[in-house]
Amino acid sequence: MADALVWLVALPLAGALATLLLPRAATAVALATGLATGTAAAALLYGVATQGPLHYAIGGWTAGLGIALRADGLSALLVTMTALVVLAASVYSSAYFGDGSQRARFWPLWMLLWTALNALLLSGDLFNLYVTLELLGLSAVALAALGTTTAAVQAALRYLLVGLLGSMLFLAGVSLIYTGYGTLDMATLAAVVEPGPVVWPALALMTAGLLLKTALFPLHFWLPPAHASAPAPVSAVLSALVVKAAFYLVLRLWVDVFADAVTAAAAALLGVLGAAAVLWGSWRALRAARLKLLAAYSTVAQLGYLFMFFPLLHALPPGPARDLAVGGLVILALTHGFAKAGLFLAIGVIQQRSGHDTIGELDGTAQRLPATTFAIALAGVALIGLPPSGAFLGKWQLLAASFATGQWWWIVVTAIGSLLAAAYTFRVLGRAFGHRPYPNQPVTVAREEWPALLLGAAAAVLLGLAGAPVWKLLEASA
Amino acid sequence: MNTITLLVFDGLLLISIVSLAWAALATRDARRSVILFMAFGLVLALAWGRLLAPDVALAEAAIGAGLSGALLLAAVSEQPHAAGVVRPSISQNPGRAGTRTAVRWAITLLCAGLAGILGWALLQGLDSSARDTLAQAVAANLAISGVSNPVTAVLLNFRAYDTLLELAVLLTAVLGIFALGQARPGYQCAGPVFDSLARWLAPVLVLIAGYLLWVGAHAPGGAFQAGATLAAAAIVLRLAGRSHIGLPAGGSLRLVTVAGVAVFLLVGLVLLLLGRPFLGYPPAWAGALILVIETAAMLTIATTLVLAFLGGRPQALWREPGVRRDAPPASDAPGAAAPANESAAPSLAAGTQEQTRC
Amino acid sequence: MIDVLAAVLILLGLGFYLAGSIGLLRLPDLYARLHALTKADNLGLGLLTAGLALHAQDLFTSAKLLLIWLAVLAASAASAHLIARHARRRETGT
Amino acid sequence: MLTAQWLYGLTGCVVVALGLRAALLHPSLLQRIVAINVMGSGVFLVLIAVAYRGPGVAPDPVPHALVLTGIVVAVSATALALALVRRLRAERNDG
Repeated sequence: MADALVWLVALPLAGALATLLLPRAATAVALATGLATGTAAAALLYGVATQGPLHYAIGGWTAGLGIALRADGLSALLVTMTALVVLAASVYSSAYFGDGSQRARFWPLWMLLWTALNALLLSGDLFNLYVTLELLGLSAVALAALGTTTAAVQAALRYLLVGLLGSMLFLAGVSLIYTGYGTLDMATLAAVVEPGPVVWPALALMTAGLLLKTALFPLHFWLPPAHASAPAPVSAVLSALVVKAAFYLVLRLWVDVFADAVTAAAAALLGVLGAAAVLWGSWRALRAARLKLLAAYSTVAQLGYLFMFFPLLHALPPGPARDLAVGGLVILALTHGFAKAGLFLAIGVIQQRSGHDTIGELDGTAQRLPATTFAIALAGVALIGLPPSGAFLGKWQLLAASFATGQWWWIVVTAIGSLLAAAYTFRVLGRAFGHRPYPNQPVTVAREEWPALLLGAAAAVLLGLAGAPVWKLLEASA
Repeated sequence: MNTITLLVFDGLLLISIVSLAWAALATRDARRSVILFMAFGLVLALAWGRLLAPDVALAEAAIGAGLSGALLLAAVSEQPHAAGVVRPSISQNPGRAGTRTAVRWAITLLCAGLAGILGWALLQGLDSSARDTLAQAVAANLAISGVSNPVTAVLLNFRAYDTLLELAVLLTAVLGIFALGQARPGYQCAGPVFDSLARWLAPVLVLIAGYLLWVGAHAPGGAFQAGATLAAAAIVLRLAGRSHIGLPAGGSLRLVTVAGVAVFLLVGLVLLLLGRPFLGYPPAWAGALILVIETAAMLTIATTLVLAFLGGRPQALWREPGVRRDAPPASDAPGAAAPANESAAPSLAAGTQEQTRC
Repeated sequence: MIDVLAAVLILLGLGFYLAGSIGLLRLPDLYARLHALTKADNLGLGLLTAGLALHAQDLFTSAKLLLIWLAVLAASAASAHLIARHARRRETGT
Repeated sequence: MLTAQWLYGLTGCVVVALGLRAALLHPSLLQRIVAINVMGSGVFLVLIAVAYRGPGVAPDPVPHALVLTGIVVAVSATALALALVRRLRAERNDG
């Protein structure tokens, strides 16, 4: 079962090479490899559920010398979400890209992005994380630059420069860790590391690099233009998966590897930045003129919720309350992934069919594109955190943990954030249901609307009603 | 006596490194900055030699100073002579000059603080004795790694997965460059002196590349340095105005671009199917497998670095399916990336669209 | 004996390098500076590699050292020519 | 701890700071790319200084391999950044 770890990286990489060698059959090859990788992700999830954390030493060398791939509950769930979101977006892309040469350039980069995501989520070695972060950054920038407008190229260039700065800071932190402990393997580090003059600066540098890449509040300026000007399936994956991979790394470093080097003040700082991101992101989303900008700022806000969990997790002693909070964090991350991907795909349909995505002129969209508007509504439910959605469970645990630790201010921020989220969602839906003088026939684009609908439904209903296995899986692999 | 002279040499070397770095970054003129950066790269290669890292010195000279320098010079030569494309820096650019100097001071202090923290943590870290564990592990396993050069052993055996992903990074960069537009126009035919130099230098560079690849198993060298030298041969030919610089055309160009990652992945997966761990070469076969992978990696690294130097899709060599003139459908719907017509700025020599035979 | 000869050669080479560097700083225009660089430094490098070749353990290393000198000779001659021609063209405006 | 180690290590830290400052402040795009390369070289200087074990002793090969990988990653990132700058300039010229 541990072989699934290798196949999850090797298959998309092989897919990238195959789509590059056979440009005419790129779509078919990409979808086939995607299905294979999806089954590998399912096998991994099953393996972690039954046997607990999986471990694979590449080349057979011991962890310190060689590189180890590891998967516990958290990374298995994120790998599965990545597989589902990328598969849905791949089906969407097969209809979205018009002509052959654009499609031939898209698929290899798309599979390389998937390789980078899986390699990052499964890696157990710090320098290997640097290489995967670079692979993720470069493929994301190359995909974002597929947009034909000047704004897309300018946003992609700024995204690349910020990404390179983030990677360099991360590498500086890794070199300090190697100076102090002589090993790069995260498992051995977790046992050896103790708070001290080497770990704090190293963790601060690595975190600064990762916060740049995950666009937490003060460092989020590059995200809205990059995500708003990229093609729709690329924006979906950028918002739902790429920024979340960087968040996953911060979580892995702070909660798992360097857990006892983390101070309450540092965790509180992340919480405050998260709270600021929630308020600022939601406010800018409310005032956004275009749907894509709204979705991009909503990403900045939703990531803020995830960072608000850090002070709570630091305050909660290990026990059932903490496991519930960790489960809440994971399910909130998963729900945002599905919902944001569905939202961006739906916005792509609107943009392609009506030539623009300005919110002001959305009148009659509900009549013309009923399924797409329904998908946006489902995604909205999940972004707000209304009951049937997974986000409701996540925010509930956030509130419960705030009560348990007595840090009440996170409750206020969550309430305001959810209110603002409701405001910007209903603003869009209200405009979409506005009547036009002469209603035109509804248009359905099956291959583009089904993925958006399924992702929205997964976020709004499936994760809410069938959320229990997430907690069980996290405990099984704790 | 010996340590004093060594200290003086170290001092001079470090002063020149810092001053070159500062000079390269302080000038307003982009051309001067790039040339100073290349000098910085070469002096840094000296520093690697002094710190007994010959492999890294070769790579720094060939790739860090050489190819990065060539890429930057090609980019600078296309730029209108004004001081670079002036854009607000990454941090929001406040309007009035007062706040702008305040921001400059704040960032300078922030960087100085970062240097202080980094240096202080480094000194603390250097005290700890735990640093030799990996070096001893490498020495212990060197015998079964298939090569005797420890750096090549780490790169292509112990941490082969890193090198596989790194070749994927190189491939991603080239695919990104291809998605952005056409290659630059070729250069004008070189005069007799440079043409004869290129005619003589290219074969020698190819020979050196083969030598570096072979020697990498037991002495400093290896696929990266060899690939960079091979790329240097092709770039010299291109600068001499040749239109055919050794790149294959059509399907075989795609094959060579993909060869490095493909062979690496193939070897890894075949071993996996034979029951061994992924990329776990059997000791008896390790040397041969590493040589096969390094040869493919050399070809791929050379091809990708040359394609990166071209700056875009070589129209004649890289054929893509789809409509010849890509008609852009609805607005933001990603019509084909309008092939960027050649920028008006003259390159080194005003290259005509179709290269004259020289 | 060999060491003394090698030391003398290396010192001579350094002398020419010094002359080249001073020439680079002091000489008025581009063409004169090119002379200083290509002539003095190449001769300095030749003497330096000859001195080092005497120190080298085996013939193969000294052969490689001399190869380095020949390569630098060719490269600096060609690049000096290119720089001079480029400067000339910019002056006379052709 | 050898003198060469902390000498070259601290220089690496200074070069990282220089690179970061120019990467954040420099108006010209091209020189910001040069700045990021310089910052990377500074980090590599720290890594190789840590690997140094003294004049006659064989150094630790692992940081050497890491820096080799880092150099190739840096050149590919620089190539993509320069292609983006070139495309941006082409769009601006006829934009």
